[in-house]
Amino acid sequence: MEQATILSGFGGQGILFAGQVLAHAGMAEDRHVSWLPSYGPEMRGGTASCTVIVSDAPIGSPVVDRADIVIALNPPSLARFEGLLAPGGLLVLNDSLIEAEPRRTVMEVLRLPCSALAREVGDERVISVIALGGALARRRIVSPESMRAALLELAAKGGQEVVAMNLRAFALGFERGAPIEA
Amino acid sequence: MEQATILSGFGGQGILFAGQVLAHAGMAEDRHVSWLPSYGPEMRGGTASCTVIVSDAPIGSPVVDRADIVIALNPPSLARFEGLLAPGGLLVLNDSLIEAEPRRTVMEVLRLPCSALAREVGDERVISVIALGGALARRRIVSPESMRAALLELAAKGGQEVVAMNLRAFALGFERGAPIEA
Amino acid sequence: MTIGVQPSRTGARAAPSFQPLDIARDRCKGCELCVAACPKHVLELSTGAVNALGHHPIRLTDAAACTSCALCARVCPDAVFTVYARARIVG
Amino acid sequence: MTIGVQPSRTGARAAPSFQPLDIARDRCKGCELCVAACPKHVLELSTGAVNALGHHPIRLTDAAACTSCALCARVCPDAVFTVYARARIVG
Amino acid sequence: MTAGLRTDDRRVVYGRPALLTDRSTHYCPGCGHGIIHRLIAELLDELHLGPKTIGVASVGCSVFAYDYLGIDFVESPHGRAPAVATGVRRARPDAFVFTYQGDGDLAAIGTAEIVHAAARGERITVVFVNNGIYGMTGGQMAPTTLLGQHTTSSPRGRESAVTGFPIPITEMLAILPGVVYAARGSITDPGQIGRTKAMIRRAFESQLAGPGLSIVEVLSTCPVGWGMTPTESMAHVANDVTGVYPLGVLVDRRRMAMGEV
Amino acid sequence: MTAGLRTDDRRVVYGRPALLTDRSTHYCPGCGHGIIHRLIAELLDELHLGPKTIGVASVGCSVFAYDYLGIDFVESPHGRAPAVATGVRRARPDAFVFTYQGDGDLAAIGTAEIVHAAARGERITVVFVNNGIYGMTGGQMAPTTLLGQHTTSSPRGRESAVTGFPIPITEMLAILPGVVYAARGSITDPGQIGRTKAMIRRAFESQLAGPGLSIVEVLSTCPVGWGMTPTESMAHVANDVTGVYPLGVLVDRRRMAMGEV
Amino acid sequence: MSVPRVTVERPAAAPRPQLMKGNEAMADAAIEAGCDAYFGYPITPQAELLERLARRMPELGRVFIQAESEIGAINMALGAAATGARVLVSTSSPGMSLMAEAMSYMSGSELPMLLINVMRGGPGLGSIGPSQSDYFQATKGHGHGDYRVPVLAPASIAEAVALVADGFEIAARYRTPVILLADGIMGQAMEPVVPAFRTPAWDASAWELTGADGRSPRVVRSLHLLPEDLEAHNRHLQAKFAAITERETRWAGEQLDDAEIVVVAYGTAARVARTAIERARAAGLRAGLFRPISLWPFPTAALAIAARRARAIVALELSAGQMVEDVRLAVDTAPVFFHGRTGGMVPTPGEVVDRLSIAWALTAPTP
Amino acid sequence: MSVPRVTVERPAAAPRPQLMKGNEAMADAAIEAGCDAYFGYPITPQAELLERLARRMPELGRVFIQAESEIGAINMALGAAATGARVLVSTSSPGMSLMAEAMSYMSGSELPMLLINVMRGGPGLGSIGPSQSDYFQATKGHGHGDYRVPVLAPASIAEAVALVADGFEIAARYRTPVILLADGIMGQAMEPVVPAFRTPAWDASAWELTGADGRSPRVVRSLHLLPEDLEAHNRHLQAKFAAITERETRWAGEQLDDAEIVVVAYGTAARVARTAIERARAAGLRAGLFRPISLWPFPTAALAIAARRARAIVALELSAGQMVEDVRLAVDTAPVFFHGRTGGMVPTPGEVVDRLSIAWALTAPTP
Ligand SMILES: Cc1ncc(C[n+]2csc(CCOP(=O)(O)OP(=O)(O)O)c2C)c(N)n1
Ligand SMILES: Cc1ncc(C[n+]2csc(CCOP(=O)(O)OP(=O)(O)O)c2C)c(N)n1
Ligand code: SF4
Ligand code: SF4
Ligand code: SF4
Ligand code: SF4
Repeated sequence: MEQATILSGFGGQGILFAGQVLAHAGMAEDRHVSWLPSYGPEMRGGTASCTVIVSDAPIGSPVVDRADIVIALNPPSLARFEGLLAPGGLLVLNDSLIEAEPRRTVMEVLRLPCSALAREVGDERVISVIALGGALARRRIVSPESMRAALLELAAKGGQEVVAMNLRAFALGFERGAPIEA
Repeated sequence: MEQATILSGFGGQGILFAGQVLAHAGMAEDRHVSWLPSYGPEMRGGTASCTVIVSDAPIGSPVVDRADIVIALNPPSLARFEGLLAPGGLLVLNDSLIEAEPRRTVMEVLRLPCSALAREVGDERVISVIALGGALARRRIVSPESMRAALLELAAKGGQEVVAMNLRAFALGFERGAPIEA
Repeated sequence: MTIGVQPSRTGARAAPSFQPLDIARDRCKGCELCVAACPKHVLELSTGAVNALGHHPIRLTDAAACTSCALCARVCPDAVFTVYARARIVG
Repeated sequence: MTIGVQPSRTGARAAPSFQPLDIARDRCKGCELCVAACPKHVLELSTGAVNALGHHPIRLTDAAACTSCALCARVCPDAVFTVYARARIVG
Repeated sequence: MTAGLRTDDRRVVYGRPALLTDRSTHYCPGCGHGIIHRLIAELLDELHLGPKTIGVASVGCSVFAYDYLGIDFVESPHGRAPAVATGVRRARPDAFVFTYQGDGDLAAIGTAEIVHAAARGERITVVFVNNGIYGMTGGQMAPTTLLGQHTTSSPRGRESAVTGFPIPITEMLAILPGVVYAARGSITDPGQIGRTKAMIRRAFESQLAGPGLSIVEVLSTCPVGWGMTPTESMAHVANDVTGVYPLGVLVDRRRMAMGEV
Repeated sequence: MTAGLRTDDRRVVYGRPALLTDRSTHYCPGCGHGIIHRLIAELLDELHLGPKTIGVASVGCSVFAYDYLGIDFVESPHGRAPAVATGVRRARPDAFVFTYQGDGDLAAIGTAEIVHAAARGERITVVFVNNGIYGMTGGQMAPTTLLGQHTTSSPRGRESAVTGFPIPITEMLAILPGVVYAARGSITDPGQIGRTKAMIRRAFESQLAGPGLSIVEVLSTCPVGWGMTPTESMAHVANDVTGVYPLGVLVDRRRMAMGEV
Repeated sequence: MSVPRVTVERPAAAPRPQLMKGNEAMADAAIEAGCDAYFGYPITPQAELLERLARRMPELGRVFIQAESEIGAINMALGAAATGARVLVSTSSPGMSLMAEAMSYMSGSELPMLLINVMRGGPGLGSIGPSQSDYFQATKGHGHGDYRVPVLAPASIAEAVALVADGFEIAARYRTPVILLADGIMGQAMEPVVPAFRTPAWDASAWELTGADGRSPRVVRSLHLLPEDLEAHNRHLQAKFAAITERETRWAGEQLDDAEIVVVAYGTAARVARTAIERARAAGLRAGLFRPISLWPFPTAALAIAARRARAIVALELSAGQMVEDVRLAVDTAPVFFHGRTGGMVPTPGEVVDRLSIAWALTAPTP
Repeated sequence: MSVPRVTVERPAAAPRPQLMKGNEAMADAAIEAGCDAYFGYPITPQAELLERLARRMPELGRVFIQAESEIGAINMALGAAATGARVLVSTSSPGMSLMAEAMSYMSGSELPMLLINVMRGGPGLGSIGPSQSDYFQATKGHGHGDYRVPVLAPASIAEAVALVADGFEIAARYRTPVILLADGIMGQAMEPVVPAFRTPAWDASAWELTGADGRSPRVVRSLHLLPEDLEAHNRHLQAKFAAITERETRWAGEQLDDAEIVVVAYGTAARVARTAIERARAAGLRAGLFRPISLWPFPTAALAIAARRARAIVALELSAGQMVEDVRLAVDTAPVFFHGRTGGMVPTPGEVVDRLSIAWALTAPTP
C-alpha cells in the first residue's frame, strides 16, 4: 500500500522538518519512502510544502496527483492542495489561521488550533509536528513509536530542550487528533 | 568551359592580389568567377595561395581537385600543388627560387626568373603579376586587355606609380612567357 | 515627496484622535527595523496577530507620543508607513 | 648561460679567421633588430639571398670588428645567434 | 491657536513613492533591497526620470525589481547587466539607464562586463548592492564575503589561504578614467540611508550631465543568509563591514573636472 | 701573451637557451613574442625549473608557445588561462605554474579570470604580453590600444568617446592583496630586455617563495598589426606606449612584508 | 520615441556586379537591411565582417561596438534588441559556444537578432579552416531549455546577401534570434554580387523599451518563477515555432526530376556536390541535389517527397555527420549514406563522385 | 609525482540505508569515487551539492573551489584534469550553457571530467522547477565542433549514486568529459540510499602533466591548425565515440515482455511513467517502460527490439519534445506519440494514463 502526505504552510512553520521525520519513521519500518520539498517560488518567505510517500512497494512518481493526507497550516495551502485529496482522505487544518471551509465534502476534516497549541508548547516551529501528530492519530501511516524514534534522531542536533519540545508537540497533536469515539 | 588557376608563394609576393586581378578580368568578360584564398596556417609568414576559377557556367565547388594552371613561386608551393595540375596543364615556376624539377611530365612547364624580373621592375611584390603575365601568354583564360583593365582598377588605390609598375610587370611576364615559336 | 518637512510646531499635544501613521499591515514583515529606529519607542509587533504574509505586523502603541519624525518610514524596507503631521492653520 | 661574460681583453686584434658569431641563417626573418642593436654596425641583411623562410638572412660584414658584445643575440626574437669570445689562456 | 483643528487635517510628511508598485516584495524580512528600491523610486520621482528610464535587472534576489519599480525594465543573464545596459544606452542615447546588481552578480561572474563598461565610460549608472553573500541561491560565499565569515559554502569561515581576500571592486573601477563617479554608502540607519540617497542622486545626475559610468556601492544586508536578525545585520554592517569597505566618495571626476571642491 | 691562440679557442658568450626547441617560430619578423619566449626559456634554465614547470598557454599568436618551449603545457580557451592555471595549481601544489597571455586574452575576454585568480591570490605567475592589439586575428583594437591608434577595427583611430580609454589592468590588479608582485617592463633595447628579465625572475621567485599571484606586463610589439617596421615598433613603444603604460614595479608585497627597501 | 533610423542611400551606380568577399558582402547587406547596431568580437574566419562594419557603421551614424568578448557582444545585442533596434552579431564557432546562455535568454525573452556564425573546424580551438560542424549546435541544443532558432545557410555569396535581409525579416516577424550559418569558405571567398540589397520591414512597437512614457511599464524577461506561468510561456513559444516551421521552411533542388541518387547538402558542401553531380551525370549516374536553405526548420516533408523515387540518398557535410540525422528522420524510403570531411578539410568533387558511384552500385536494382 | 590521493575511510556503521537528498548523495558518491577536486558555482537546484562538498572536501584534504563563474569553474576543471586529477563539476541549466566552449575544448583535448547538470526549467532564466529540457544540449549540440559526450541519467537517488562512480570510470577509460544529467527532483528529493559507494579505477599516467621530468614534454591541446592534422584527430575522436557507443550503451526495461504500449522515459519522467503503467495495467492496458540510462549513446538498437511487438510508443519527457527525436530515429515499426510538460511542471501519473489510453485506442487493431 502507498500513502502520500502533503504538508504545507508558511516558511518557518517547520514543514520540511516534519516531513522528514515522517519519512524517517517510514524508513525505520522498512517501508519505501520518498520526500519531495517544494523548492520553488516559495523559497523566500511565502509558502513551503513537501510531499512524503510511504509505501510497501518501490515508489514510482515522487510527485503525486492524489494525496491520502493533506496538512494545511495556512489559507493559501488549503486553496492549493485541497483538490489533491483522494476521496475519503484526511484534511488537517490549522484552525488558528484558517476560517474558510473546505470546498469538498467527501473527506474527513480535522481542525486543530495548531498555532495556539504551538505557543502552548513554546515554539512556533513545532506547529507542523503538532499537526502531523493529529494526522497520525487518524491515519496510522506509521506507528507513533516510529515517529518518536525519528523525532529523537532528527531533533537531536537541536539539543535535549528541542527534542523534549518536539515530543511534547507530537504527543499533544496525537492526543487532540484522536477520534472522539476512541 | 571552366578554368582553375592556383597561385602560390611566400606571403608578401602579392599572390592574393594577382588572383583578384585575374578574377576581375574574368568578370569584366561577363564570365562566372570565384576567388578563394588560403586563409589557414599560412597567415603568419609562410606560404600564401589562392584559387581562381573563371567559367562560362555557374561555378560549383570553389575548391578544386584539378587545376589548369599552377603558378608556384617558391619550393613549398611546387611540392604542394604540382599534384593538382590536370594533364596538359600549365606549370609556371619561379626559376629564381626553385631548383627542383617537377616530378610529373604530362604537363607544360614555364620557367621564369620571377624574383629577378621583379627586382628589375623595382618591387618584389609584383612577382605574382609577372608570373600571371607569363601564364596568360600560354593560356588565354582572359584577354590581356581585360587584365590590364583590371590592373588599372585594382592597383589604382596604390597610385600612378604602382599602376605603372604593375602594368610593366604584366607586360614583362607576358612577353617572357610567349611561346618561342610565336 | 520625501522632503524632510517637520511636523507642525503647535506646541500643544495632538488630539488623541489624530493618527500620525497609516500602516499597511499586510505589507509588514515584522523585521522590527522601525522599532529600533523609533526615538519614542511607540512601535511594536502585534504578536497576537498574523497578517497575509504570515508575519506579526507592526502597530503604533501611542499615537499621541508619535512626533511624525518619519524615521520609521525611512528605514522600512517595505514602505509600510505613510506619515502625517497636523496641518498648519492657514492665515 | 646568458651571464654577461665579456670577451677576452687581449688588447690584440682578433685573428681574421676567428668567427665570433654562429648565425642560424634559416631562422632569421630579416627584422633587422640586431642591425639596429649592433654598436659596431657589422650586421646587415644579405639582400641577394633568400632563406628557407623566404627572408633575406642576416650576415656579419666584418668578423674582426665584432666585439662579441652579444647585443644582437639579446634583441633577436628568433635566437639566431650564438656568440663567442676568444678563450682566455689558462695560466 | 490649536482651536479649530480637526483630526483629518493631516499633511503627508512621508509617503510611499509613486514609482513603487503596490505589490509587496518577496524579500525576506528586513532585507536591504527593499530600502534601496525605495530610494531609487524616490529619486526617479524627484528627478522626474520615470518616463525616460530603462532599468536593467540582474540575477539575484533583486531580479524582481521590475515587479516593484513602475518603469521599463530588461532582464539580463547573471552578471551581464552592464553589457545589456551598454546595448540599451547605445541604441537609446536619450534614455536614462541604470543597472541594479548584487555583489555575486557584479563582482563575481559579471567582472568582465562591469570592468569594460567602466573602461568604455558607458553613460550608465550602476547601483551595486553588496550584501557580501549570494542571497538568492541560499547564502553561499561571494568574492566580497569577509574573512572568517561563515556561509553555506565557507562553513568554517572564509579563509584567505584558500579563497583569497574580499575584493574591493569599486576601488578597482574608480581608477578607470571612464568612471565619472564612484561612491560607497550603507543603509544602517536613517542618516546613512540619507547619505546613500544623496550618492545615488549624484550618480544619477552624473549620467544626466554627460559621458562616463557612475556607480554607487551600497553595503546592504542579508539577514537570512547571515543568520542574524535584521537589527543585528544592520549593526554588523556598521561595526564590521564598513571596516573592510570604507564608506565615502571614491572618485567624482565631474567635480574634479569642474574644479569644484 | 696572445701567442698560441687557435681560432677554435672559443667560449660561448651567449647561446640559444636549452629550453627553446629547435623549431623556428611562426611569429612575424621582429615580433616581441620571440624575445619574451627566449627570456622565459633562459630563466627556467637558470632557475632549473624546467622539469617541474607546467605552462598554461592562452589563445593569441603565442598559443604555439608550447611548440617553442620544451616544457609541459596545457592550452586554455581564449582568456581562461588564469582559471586553467588555478586548476593546475590546486591539483599540483608542487608544480611551477605560469600563464603566457596577450592583452586581448587577458585584458578583454579574460578579465574575470585574471581578476579572480588575483583576488584568490593563486600561487601562479602571469606573463602578460601587451602589444596593444589583437595580432592573431588581424590587428583589431584591444582594450589596451592607445587613443588615436589606427587598427582594423578602429580605422579612424581609437576614439575615447566611443570606445573609452586604454585599460590599466595591471594597476587594477596591483591593488588586490592577493597579488604579491606586479611590474611592467618592455623589450625596446638590450637594457630594457635585461630589466624585464629581472622582473620575470622576481615574479618567478615570488611564486617559489610562497602564496600570491605574480604578474609581469611586458610592453611588446606587433609590427604587422601596427604597420611599422620592427625597429619603428620598438621606437613607438619607447616613445609613446610607455607614456600611457609607465614602466616599473607596481607592487612587491614580499619586499614590503619582509621590510626590504 | 523610436530607434534612430538612418535612411540608406542606395549605391549611385547601376547595380553592376561587384566582386565581393563573403564577409564583406554580408556586412554591406546588413547595412542595407537597416541594421541599427552591430556588436562583435574578432575571430577568424569572420574578422572582415567586423572590420567592414567598424568602418561603415560610424560613417552612417549607427552603432558599432567591438565588445570585450562574445558574451559581452551578445548581451549588448540583447539590450539593444530590447529597445527595438535591428541588431547584428557575428562570430565563429568557439565564440558561438560562448553565446549559448544569452541565446536561450533572447529566445525566451522573444528578442529578434541576426547572428552570423562563420563556422571553422572544431572541437575546441580546432583550426580556422571551413567547417559545418556547428549544425547540431545551431539547430538543436546550443543553449538550455526548450527553444528553437531559425537557421539559414547560404550556398553562395549572392545568396548570403539575400539571406541577411530574410534573416532580419524573420527575426522581426517572429521576435526571435535568427542564425545565418555560413562556413569559412562562404566568409573568405570572393564572388560577383549584384548589389540588389533589400530593406525588410521592421516594427518594434510591440516590444521596444522606450521608457514608460504615457503607457504602462514594459518588462523584457525570460524569468517565470511559477512553473505554471513558465509552461504557459513555453506553450506560446512552441506555437510560434510551429508557425515558423509551417511558413519559413526553405530549400532548393537541382536536377531532381530524374534523380535516382539524391545528394543532400547545404552551404559549401552543396557547391562541391553540384560539381560532383555534373561529373557523375557525365559518367551516367542520374544524381540530383537537394539543398536545405533553412536548417531549422528542416525541409523534412520536401525531402521525403524528393527522396521517393530515389534509390539512394547521400548526405554530404563538412562534418562527421550531423545534418544526416535530420535526413534520416525525413527519409525512410531509401538507404541514407553519409560522406563528410572534418577539421577544415573540404571534400573534393572527385571523392564525392566516388561515393556516389558506390551508393549507385550498392543500390543497383537486382535484375 | 602523482596527484595527492586521499584514502577514503569507509563509513564505520554497517551499510544501513540512509535518507539522503539527491544533491548530497551525489556529492558523497563523488567523494567515495575518489574525486580529487571539485569546481562549481552556486545555482538552484544543485546548490546543496556544492555546499556539501564545501564542507567535506577540505576535511579530506582535497580541492574545493567555488569559482567566480561557471566558466571559471569548468576551466579550472580543465586545468586540474590536465594534471590527471579526478575532477567533478556541477551546475544547472543556465550555468551549463556557459560551459559549452570549455566542454568542446575538453572533449577535443581528451580530458576526463564528471559534470553534473541538475536541470531546471528554461529557456533563459526560466524557473527553478525540475526539467529535462537540456537533453538536446547534453546529447547533441552544446559546444561547437564534432564531438560527443557520454550522458547518464538516473531515475532514483540510489541510481544517481551508482552513476557517479560509473561516470568517473567512463571518463577515465575514454578520456572524455561525462555528463550526469539529473533533473531538479533528482537533486531535491530525499530517498533511502544504501551507502554502497564505489571507487573506480583511474589511471592518468597517459596524459597527466607533471612537469617534463625525465620524459619529453607533454602538451594538452585542442588546436591542430593544419586541417589535415585536425581531421586525423577528429577521426581518432570519432573512432573513440564509436567504441563508447558499442560498449557503454545502457538502458533498463520494466514489464516489456507483454507490453503493447512502450513508454520511453528517463529520470523523473520514468518514475512518473512507472506509476502510470501500474494504473494502466490495472485498467487493462498492457504497458511497459523502456528507460534509457545512457542518453548518449542512446540505446537505439535495444529500443528498436523492445518496440517490435508494441503497437504504440509513447515518449514521455519533462520537455517540449527532445528525446523523442532519438526515439523516432530508433523506431519505425510503430507510431511514436509524445507527451511532455515544460517549465518546471511535472506530468502527473493521471495525465499519462490518459495519454496511454488515447494511444491504446488510436492503435487498436482493426478487427
Ligand atoms: C549563469 C547562472 N549562474 C548561477 C545562477 C544562480 N544564481 C542566481 S542569483 C545568484 C547570485 C545572487 O547573489 P547576489 O548577486 O549577491 O545577489 P543577492 O541574491 O545576494 O541579492 C546566482 C549565483 C544563475 N541564475 N545563472
Ligand atoms: C572565444 C574566442 N574568441 C575569439 C577568438 C579569436 N582570437 C584568437 S587570438 C585572439 C586575440 C589575440 O590577441 P592577443 O591576446 O592580444 O594576442 P596577440 O595575438 O596580439 O599576441 C582572438 C580574439 C578565439 N580563438 N576564441
Ligand atoms: S520596518 Fe517595516 S516591515 Fe519592518 S517591522 Fe517596521 S513596518 Fe514592518
Ligand atoms: S634580429 Fe634575428 S631575426 Fe632579426 S634580423 Fe637579426 S638575426 Fe635576423
Ligand atoms: S536572501 Fe538575503 S538578499 Fe535575498 S531577499 Fe532574503 S535577505 Fe534579501
Ligand atoms: S601578428 Fe603581431 S603579435 Fe602576431 S606574430 Fe605577427 S607581429 Fe607577432
